[in-house]
Amino acid sequence: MPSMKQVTFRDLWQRFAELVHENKSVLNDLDAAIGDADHGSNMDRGLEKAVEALNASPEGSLRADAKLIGMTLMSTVGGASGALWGSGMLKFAAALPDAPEVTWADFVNALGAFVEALSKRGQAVAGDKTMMDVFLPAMVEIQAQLSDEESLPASMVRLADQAKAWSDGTRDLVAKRGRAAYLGERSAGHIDPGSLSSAFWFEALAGAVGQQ
Amino acid sequence: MPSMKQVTFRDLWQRFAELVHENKSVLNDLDAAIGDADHGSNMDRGLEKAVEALNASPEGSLRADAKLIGMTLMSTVGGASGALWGSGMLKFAAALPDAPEVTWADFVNALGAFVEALSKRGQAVAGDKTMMDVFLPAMVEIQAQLSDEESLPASMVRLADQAKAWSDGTRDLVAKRGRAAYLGERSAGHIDPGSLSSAFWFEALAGAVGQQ
Amino acid sequence: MKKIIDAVDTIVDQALDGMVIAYPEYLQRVEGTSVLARRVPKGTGKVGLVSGGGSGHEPAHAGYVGYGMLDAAVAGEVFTSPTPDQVYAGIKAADHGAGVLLVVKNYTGDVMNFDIARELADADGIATEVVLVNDDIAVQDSLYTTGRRGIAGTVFVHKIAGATAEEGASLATVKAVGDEVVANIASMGFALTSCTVPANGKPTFELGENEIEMGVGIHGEPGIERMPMMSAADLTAFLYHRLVEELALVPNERVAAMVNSMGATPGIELAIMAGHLAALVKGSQLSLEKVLMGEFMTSLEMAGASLTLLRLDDTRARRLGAACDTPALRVVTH
Amino acid sequence: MKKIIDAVDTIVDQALDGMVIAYPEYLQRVEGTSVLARRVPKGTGKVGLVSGGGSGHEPAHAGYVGYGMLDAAVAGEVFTSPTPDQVYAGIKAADHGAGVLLVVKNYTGDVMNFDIARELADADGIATEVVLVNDDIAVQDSLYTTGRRGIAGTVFVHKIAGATAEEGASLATVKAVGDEVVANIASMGFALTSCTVPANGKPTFELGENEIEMGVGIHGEPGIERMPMMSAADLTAFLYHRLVEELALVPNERVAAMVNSMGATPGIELAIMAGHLAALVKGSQLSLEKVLMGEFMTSLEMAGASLTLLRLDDTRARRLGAACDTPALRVVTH
Ligand SMILES: Nc1ncnc2c1ncn2[C@@H]1O[C@H](COP(=O)(O)OP(=O)(O)O)[C@@H](O)[C@H]1O
Ligand SMILES: Nc1ncnc2c1ncn2[C@@H]1O[C@H](COP(=O)(O)OP(=O)(O)O)[C@@H](O)[C@H]1O
Ligand SMILES: [Mg+2]
Ligand SMILES: [Mg+2]
Ligand SMILES: [Mg+2]
Ligand SMILES: [Mg+2]
Repeated sequence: MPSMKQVTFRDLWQRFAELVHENKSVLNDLDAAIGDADHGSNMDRGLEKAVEALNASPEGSLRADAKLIGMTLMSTVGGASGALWGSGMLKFAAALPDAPEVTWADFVNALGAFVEALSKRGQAVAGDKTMMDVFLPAMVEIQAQLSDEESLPASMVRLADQAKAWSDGTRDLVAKRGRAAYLGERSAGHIDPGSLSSAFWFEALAGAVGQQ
Repeated sequence: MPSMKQVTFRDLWQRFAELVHENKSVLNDLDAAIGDADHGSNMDRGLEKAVEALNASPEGSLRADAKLIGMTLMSTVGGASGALWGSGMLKFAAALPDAPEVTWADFVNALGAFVEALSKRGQAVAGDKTMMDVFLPAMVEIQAQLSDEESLPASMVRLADQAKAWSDGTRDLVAKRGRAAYLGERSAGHIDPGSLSSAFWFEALAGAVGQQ
Repeated sequence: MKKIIDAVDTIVDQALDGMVIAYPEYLQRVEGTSVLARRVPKGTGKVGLVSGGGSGHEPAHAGYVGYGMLDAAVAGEVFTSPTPDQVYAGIKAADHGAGVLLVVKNYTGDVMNFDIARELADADGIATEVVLVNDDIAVQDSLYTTGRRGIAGTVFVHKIAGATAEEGASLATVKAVGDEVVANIASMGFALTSCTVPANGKPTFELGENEIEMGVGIHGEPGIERMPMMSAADLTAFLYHRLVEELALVPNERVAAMVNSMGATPGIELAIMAGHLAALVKGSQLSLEKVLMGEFMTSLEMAGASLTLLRLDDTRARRLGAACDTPALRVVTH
Repeated sequence: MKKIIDAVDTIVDQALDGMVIAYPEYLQRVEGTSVLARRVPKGTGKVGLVSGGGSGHEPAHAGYVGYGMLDAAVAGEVFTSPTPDQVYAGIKAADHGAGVLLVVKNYTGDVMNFDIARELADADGIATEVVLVNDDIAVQDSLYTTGRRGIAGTVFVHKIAGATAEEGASLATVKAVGDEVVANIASMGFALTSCTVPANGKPTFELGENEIEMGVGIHGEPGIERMPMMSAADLTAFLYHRLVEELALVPNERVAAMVNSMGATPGIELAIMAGHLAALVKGSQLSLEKVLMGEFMTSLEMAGASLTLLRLDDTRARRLGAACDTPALRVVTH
């Protein structure tokens, strides 16, 4: 049974922050088309602070790190994504054992709590053209992988690719939640920015797991 | 001794109005460079009304026409040129005999009153980069022409050409009066719009006299 | 992007301090937060009002902090709803023992962040209620989606609920009055140009020389459709008839209106719209009792305007006309 | 050119009617003229105040008609000074038997048209005086030229001379107070973009993405020079130091300031400037007693701002703080 060390968890967030930073204007541009042009700026602002906070915090447990990330995102991102990532990560933290290394099953379980928090806070379901269109199917996949023999790094690379595809798939959807919903039919034809940043999270996860 | 009939006087203003109307954006553009981009619009607005007023007014005397023009310009042009053309034409009217035809000497005398009114109201002297840079030398020429043998139409065509040249000459001047004066040295390199509309007046005069 | 700023990430912080410089008699900044609260707080036992949202809508929202309107305004980054900790700081600043009403424009981000703040307040024993403003009729309401957006009509909620709180009404009453205002306002706007979100550095959308975006949101979100530019008369009529229909206004009803600039549109253009509005109102045999004209809820330097209609009854009319004294809106009663 | 208008030549006429629609408690239009006068005229025996000029500077000038400021505002075409007959109609509307003070911005057109109007008033036995405002220090004063331009500082003249007239002072006194304000104000502005004069249909000038026009006039007239864009801090300091030098302000003196938007510049940017201003004032050991921040004297949809400093003494400070109630400026005293 694979596990996840704190250093890998921090690496994941470091990578996520970098991916978002590099793609800040891509995310803003996607948001400009169907929202208010700030998703990249929002996530980038928060992730920069979160990584800063992680670096300044003594190593201890993944749970403490996750809580720090949740609190930081909650108080620096703002907007819809700030409330979602913030409350999600706080629930993620609460679901983790307080240890410097957790089992992969613990990690997946916490991710389940994260996705559940998003559902509760945001009320979005699959097909609503939000970040849930990445996280919901990814949750199914990652849970299935638990009983799989495929190596964890390889399956995470595959998941990252799938996440990218699910994000691409939001292009054809008509938004039902979030700011893009106000556009109705006009929202179709553009990728949801929050789904893309979510795909970056899985890309970061694959990268971190591959290094561990 | 040549004379000027009321019909010629009206023709002069009709022509002037047309020239300004055709060159409205030329005049606005000149004003944009060193002023506030409205000289063409101002003169056009006033001249359209003045011609309308003339057409609606029974024929009687040049003096009544000139007064009507002065009042109309005064109350419709606005800006520096409105005050100047308005008060100038009222003085022009006051200096004319009350007749349907006046001698050329009367006309030139009235034009002298016009220029004097401009000087008084505007305080500009030659070289200040204003309409005076056309009217002051034109006044000298037209007075000299009084004792000349050259035919009136021919001399007016020559005067119109000179007026154009005087207007062109304002290009090199640094403005001392009017809105362009605020630019100081930066006003050099652009023709004064008021000098060009004044040159149009002499072009209109040449045209009207040539037809009479 | 050419803006009078020093750095993109200090805009809001600097602007908040600048607001206090400009309006020291009205505003103070709650230390360490992005909350501007009344310099002279409301008396104990009165309901507090908090509003807020992303910055870039000035004078909203801090411009409405003062006697007769809000007690505190919470500012997020430009066009980004404020975070729950900031909203909670606003709630604390506005609480004078009788609970706090949150006036929230209906955007997912605002709704969620204000909700989390309410959970924090709840844990601290501060009673809160929310009035959700969704006056933008450009966006079709639907049970299955997020509903309609909140735009300029929000200012009417601040004014009327604010007057109610000043009268000493209970939290439940102030909320009920706020909800009633929401039920009786409709707004819609259009853009002639886009705005530029500073963090993004370029215009959110591009419009041709003869194009407008009809039904635009106040964050540069697209509206219902690109339309060819129209005359002031046609633009005003286009909005007006939709508002009247939405509110189902019938002859002899009383209305207040707002002609709101999106930012760059000059006063003369708003006044031309106001003129058409008055004629249209007369044509529908309504009575126009109050017009607010100017910048009330802007989108940075966007050119364009929005129109809001509010159905009045005696009570709403009285509260709309009640004295208030804030940086952006002052009603002097004689 | 994309503007919310119906036709270029009806803009001003329609806007004047629209102003009355929006501010019926404050304004009435003098029939058949472009004059907006107080709805409730000042009492007999008090000096009247008239100001005006071209349109496109909204809220100037009709926005300042009301208790404590102007009695009538005369509007010309966009950026074109009003004609003498209109100014004269304004004088008649403002005359309550004690004479009329004309507050004129120093532009040849305004000066001449107001002068002709004074000649008309004189013939009718109405005493008039003029205060010529020339606060724009971008333009060098010189005996040989037209002198300096009048820009946003004009609003301080309206406020302080207006308060003086309301106190019942004589025409000579109100003029003297106005002249004294003029002697103690200095302003300067800059443009980030040009405006578009409607009758002209295109921007008056073009600026590159990194260029500003420093010392620009309020009609889109060029300023002192094209400069590269600067930070808010540098822009504020650039203007501030020139103003302080021009007014020869020394430590411990008292000042009021105005941070004025040229039209399109959003509130947050003005607030950032206000923050820098306060720090600069502190640095020069001056005392900043009042800041007016917002749109006071605009240039249609131009982006940019101007800064004004006014040296205060006890009397000017008191009159600046005196109650006033106009569409654009309301001072509520408690
Ligand atoms: N109700 C919701 N549930 C889940 N995700 C949502 C919801 N609303 C918005 N989102 C996600 O948030 C993203 C927008 O985030 P962001 O632009 O940062 O916030 P805002 O919309 O407040 O400007 C969307 O692209 C979408 O993926
Ligand atoms: N003091 C003056 N004396 C003579 N002519 C003047 C004076 N001031 C301005 N002018 C003329 O008026 C013209 C500008 O007119 P216009 O643009 O209509 O008015 P404004 O300057 O008020 O916008 C200038 O080009 C100049 O020729
Ligand atoms: Mg967004
Ligand atoms: Mg001009
Ligand atoms: Mg946002
Ligand atoms: Mg002009």
